[in-house]
Amino acid sequence: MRYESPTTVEAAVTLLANEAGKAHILAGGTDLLVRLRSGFIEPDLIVDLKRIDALKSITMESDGLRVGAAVPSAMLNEHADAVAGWPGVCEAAILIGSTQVQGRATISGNLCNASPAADSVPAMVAARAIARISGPQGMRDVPVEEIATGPGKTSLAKGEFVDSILLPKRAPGTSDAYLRFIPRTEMDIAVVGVGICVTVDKTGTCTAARVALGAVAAKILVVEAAAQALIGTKGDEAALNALAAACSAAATPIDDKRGTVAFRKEIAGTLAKRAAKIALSRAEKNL
Amino acid sequence: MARVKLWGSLSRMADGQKEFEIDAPNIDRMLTALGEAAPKLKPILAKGVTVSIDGTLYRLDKFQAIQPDSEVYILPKMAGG
Amino acid sequence: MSQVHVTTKINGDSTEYLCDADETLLDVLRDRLQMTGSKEGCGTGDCGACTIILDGRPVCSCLVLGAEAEGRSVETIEGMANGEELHPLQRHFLNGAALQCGICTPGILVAAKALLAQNANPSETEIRYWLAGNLCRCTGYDKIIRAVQSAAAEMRGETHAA
Amino acid sequence: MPLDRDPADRTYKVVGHRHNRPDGIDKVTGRAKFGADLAAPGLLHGRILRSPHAHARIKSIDTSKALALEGVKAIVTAADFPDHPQVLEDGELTNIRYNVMAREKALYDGHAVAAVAASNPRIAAKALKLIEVDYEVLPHVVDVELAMKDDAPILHDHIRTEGMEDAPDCPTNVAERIELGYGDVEAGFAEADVVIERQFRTGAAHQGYIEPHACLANISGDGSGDLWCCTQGQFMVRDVCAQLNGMDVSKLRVTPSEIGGGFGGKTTVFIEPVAVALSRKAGKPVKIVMNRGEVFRATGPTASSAIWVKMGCKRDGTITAAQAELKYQGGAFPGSPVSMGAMTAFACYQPKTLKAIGWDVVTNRPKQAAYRAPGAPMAAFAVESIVEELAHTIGMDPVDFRLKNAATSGSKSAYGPTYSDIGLVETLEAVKAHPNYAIKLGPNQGRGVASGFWFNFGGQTAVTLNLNIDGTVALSVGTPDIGGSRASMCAMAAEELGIPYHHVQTIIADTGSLGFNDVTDGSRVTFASGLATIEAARNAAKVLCERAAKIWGIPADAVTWENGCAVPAGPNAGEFPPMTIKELAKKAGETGGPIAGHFEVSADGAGPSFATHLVDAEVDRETGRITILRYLIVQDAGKAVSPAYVEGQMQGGAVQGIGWALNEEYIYNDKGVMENPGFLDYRVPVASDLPMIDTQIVEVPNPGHPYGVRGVGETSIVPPLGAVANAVAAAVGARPEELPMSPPRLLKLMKEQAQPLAAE
Repeated sequence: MRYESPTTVEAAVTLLANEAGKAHILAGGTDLLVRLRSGFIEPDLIVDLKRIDALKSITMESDGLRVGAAVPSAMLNEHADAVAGWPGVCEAAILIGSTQVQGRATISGNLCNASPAADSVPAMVAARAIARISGPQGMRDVPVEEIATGPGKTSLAKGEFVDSILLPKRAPGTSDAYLRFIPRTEMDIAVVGVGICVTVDKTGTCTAARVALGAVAAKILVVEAAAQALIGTKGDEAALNALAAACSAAATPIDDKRGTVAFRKEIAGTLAKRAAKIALSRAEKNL
Repeated sequence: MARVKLWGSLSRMADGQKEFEIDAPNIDRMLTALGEAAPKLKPILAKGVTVSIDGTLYRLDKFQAIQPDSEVYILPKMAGG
Repeated sequence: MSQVHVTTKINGDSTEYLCDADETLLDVLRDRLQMTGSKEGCGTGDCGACTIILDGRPVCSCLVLGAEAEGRSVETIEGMANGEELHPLQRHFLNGAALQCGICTPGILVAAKALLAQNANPSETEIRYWLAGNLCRCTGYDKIIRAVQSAAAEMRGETHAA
Repeated sequence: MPLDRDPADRTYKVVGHRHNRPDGIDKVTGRAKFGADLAAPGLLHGRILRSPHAHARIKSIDTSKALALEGVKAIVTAADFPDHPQVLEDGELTNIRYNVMAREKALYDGHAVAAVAASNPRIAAKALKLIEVDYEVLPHVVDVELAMKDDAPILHDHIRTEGMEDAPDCPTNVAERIELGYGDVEAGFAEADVVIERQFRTGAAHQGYIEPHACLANISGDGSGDLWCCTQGQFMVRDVCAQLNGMDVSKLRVTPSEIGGGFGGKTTVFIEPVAVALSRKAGKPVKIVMNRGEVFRATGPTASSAIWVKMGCKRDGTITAAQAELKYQGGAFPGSPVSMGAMTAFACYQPKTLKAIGWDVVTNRPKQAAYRAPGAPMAAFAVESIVEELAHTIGMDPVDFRLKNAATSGSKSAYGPTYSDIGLVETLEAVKAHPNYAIKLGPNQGRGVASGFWFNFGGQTAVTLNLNIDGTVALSVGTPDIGGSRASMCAMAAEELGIPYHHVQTIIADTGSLGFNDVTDGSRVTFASGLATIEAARNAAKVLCERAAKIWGIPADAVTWENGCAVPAGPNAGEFPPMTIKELAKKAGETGGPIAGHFEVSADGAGPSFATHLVDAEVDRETGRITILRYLIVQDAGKAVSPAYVEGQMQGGAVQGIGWALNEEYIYNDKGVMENPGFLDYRVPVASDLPMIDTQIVEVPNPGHPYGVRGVGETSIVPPLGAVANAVAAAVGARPEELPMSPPRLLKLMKEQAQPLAAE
């Protein structure tokens, strides 16, 4: 196995494109190293992104906030604009693992692991985040929900990698929230995760909503019916109950060591309600 | 004569007899006498038992003295963590 | 397999080593540099016993490649005391019986040091969440949390040295 | 050794005060050497190939490709552990041999099948993949009740149920039936005004020590050598490894490293005999370090259980009948702690009639090892749940109900013998008087109480104390220090010799330097090694007095030891100024040679320890998530030699119990493969899960120890399962019957039967 730490995106693309064997991207490494050490993967090349300055920064661009692929969760949460503008994404990112893991783990890595239970991904999906992909054919932008195609599988072609994620600029009265359920207070993988982004008008009526569920299907689920349940309401009990019912109905989870089908379906609704309340109250403050 | 009481299922190996009157100066002699009185107990006694004399548990010491008025229990082998 | 040459700063000292590309920083510290103070409890980032500070952030050294340390700054438990003089956290752990078997202690001390560097007066809840990635199976955490609190108070100058 | 005198009259100068532990500085600076911290020139790294199947016949093992790999120096399989007579004579040793390396069958997921030593760990890992094992997969069983069925897959053809006269002569997974009790329980139930019965289940929990098993064996060409390892008992490791490898015991010296937690899980061997075999074969030092997955899959978790309990009481609270049937699976070999479960189940009370039946069952799971008060916590969970429910049903305060029935000094224990001085009543009264008992609870909150008992043990113990030239003391004990025991040994030696605490240095000796010691288990160390330390110090003091007598020219019995000095015993002995230990130490060579004291004993009279725990919990009714709000432990320590470490034992045990109650369990898939072999999904409590753990030490002196010391290490894990379950039952109005009370289980329970309990 070779280890390379290029200093430009172009060099990284070249390394990946020229590798005949199996190549893996090292961003935070908190998942890659676990798989490497367990023998689950046997790479021929590891390309470390953390020497590429451009990927280590968070920049406000005209259409939103760009978060480089080498930015750890802890750094994202130290960025005042990120926390103020995208609280749901930031709170999801800071739930990944321990303090020690947060100093390394990145939202790009979380996305590319393609785990259905990844914490930051439902939040990013709700926020309509856009992944920028670099590769031999140049650069392309795709919605984050198109990256994972199933557990552990992505749509990235050989030589491609996510170099940054754009959190699109938000309309006034927009905010988000992320909640997950775990049995302990920390250190667990989400049994259910819910990311919700809403926009409200001056009357407090919800005019737009996006609801994404994690850990209840092979991929992150966008629940349109749940969004519709909120739109046009002020988040009253009936609307929230309809939202919860839509989420529970949309969930197609499995029984596993972390939870049962019945439990996950029910909790998807419970958490969606709670997350919607938080998102709505945050959105009103952004008017 | 000390009263030697058999813990629970041990008495099944002594044809249901739960209590024996045994005259023995110490645990070792008492166990030998008990084995003679109830031969089916012998293999279990050989495997190791805990003996309680007046409330104190003895897992090892076979030469602990037994007083004529002692209360003696034969309990299973025990281990801790 | 050709080895990677790494130059890095460990506890303030420039250090060079060769390591395999797939070798973790924890293995480098323990097996190549004989710095066995950092412990491996799980190898998956779930226990925190291998916590070090890398460029100012606490990380699990089992989830860092040795090769990644090139040009960086690494702080380990071995660098926490200043000669004979213990760090206040070390002293308060000792005086407060905040360790039993001691296997988690180095990782917890390093993680706590990183906490106090960024938050001089953490609440009990903040300490508990910061240290959630450091498992201790002996103490039930009570005396650990109290030791961090009392060390922090001393470092803020509110109390005298323990 | 009996209690010296009325402890109320005794003032201790060192014992009972708070001192820093002698190993403390090394442990806060990273200098302390644990199992995996040793290296040796030319070191090879061992790795173990493990069965991926729960139950499979091993038809063949082909190691040729692995042996051909560059860097591979030795491979061992079951064939390298042949039939030495001393092994075959001993049933348990035969089982250990089978457990450390599978023979005709692999009996559980993770069972060792072969082992490799190679020049680095990565080559060793590669070699494992080249070993070809031909398995015939067999039907498996991991559930205790399924394993008891007539049509269950059978693990061992030779097992017949012991303890049953009418047991059929055919293979079974039920290794033993035990029964105990007194009186006629049916009459007892007939006398009762209220009778409650329930069926409970508990999952298998792991000790969860943070340090994985690790060892380094270095066996030389003449077949003798050294082994360094983390263990609760170096002498046990030596004896077992030597016997399994056909070595004379004298040929192997075992040095215990610092131990990163044990809790019973390091009272046996797993990798140590394998490392010895590999090192002997390779002619080089071999180190084996388990990874966390191996620790979960292939060491010794505790038993899982199914327990039925029925109890009856009168309106005034008197328990008239107590009955239980306990089924414990202890993994692939006989030996689950069910008999101790049965004996401890009702040990806190004095039911008028009692009957307990226990079943020891084998399943396709790793061979269980001791875990802190083995067998007791699950039984206490079931009994304390019913006790709490009885109290509520008759409208009696749960602490008063326990006081009404509590075992007392001089009362007959539920398992037979009469109790000497015990402190259960004192713990209950302290709980009742504690401010936590009066705090008003909010909505969705509940309060639970539970008591617990553990026997405590003594065991074989040898201690040597040597006086140094400057009057300081070197103390060698043979019981690994798993929670600060060296501090207690220093304190007891200093107390006896009348010298400062820091003048005593305690080490844990290797097997070549000290007589045999049983493993650190049964909460025995502060009691037994402590008792031996006191006696060794007294023996040394006697020698010191003899030396002073020689110098003064008076009879030895005319000199006594007081406050660190030899002094004339009375006015008739003559007028001599006191001689300090330092002066006598300096003159040792001239007065007869080195001064030492030693003591060897099979220590008994450990004296049981009781505890009562009080917990407040809050339940999120929408998710089933439980938060522990407050936790109080009151425990009898007899005499707390090192109060801070006593508190630590109490807090640590309680939190392990909380983990067992809330989330910890072995989860198996339908192939019998463990699904959660890591700290990610085997969920031990983390710091943010817990409140501060309040403690109160009660001291009812143990009549079997000079200072009244009782072991404190194990009792603390007995009450929490029941206490937390009782708090949750009070909060939600439904009684948890299955542990852990993970959120899916609790949410389901609430949906099925949530309604306010009769009197709550």
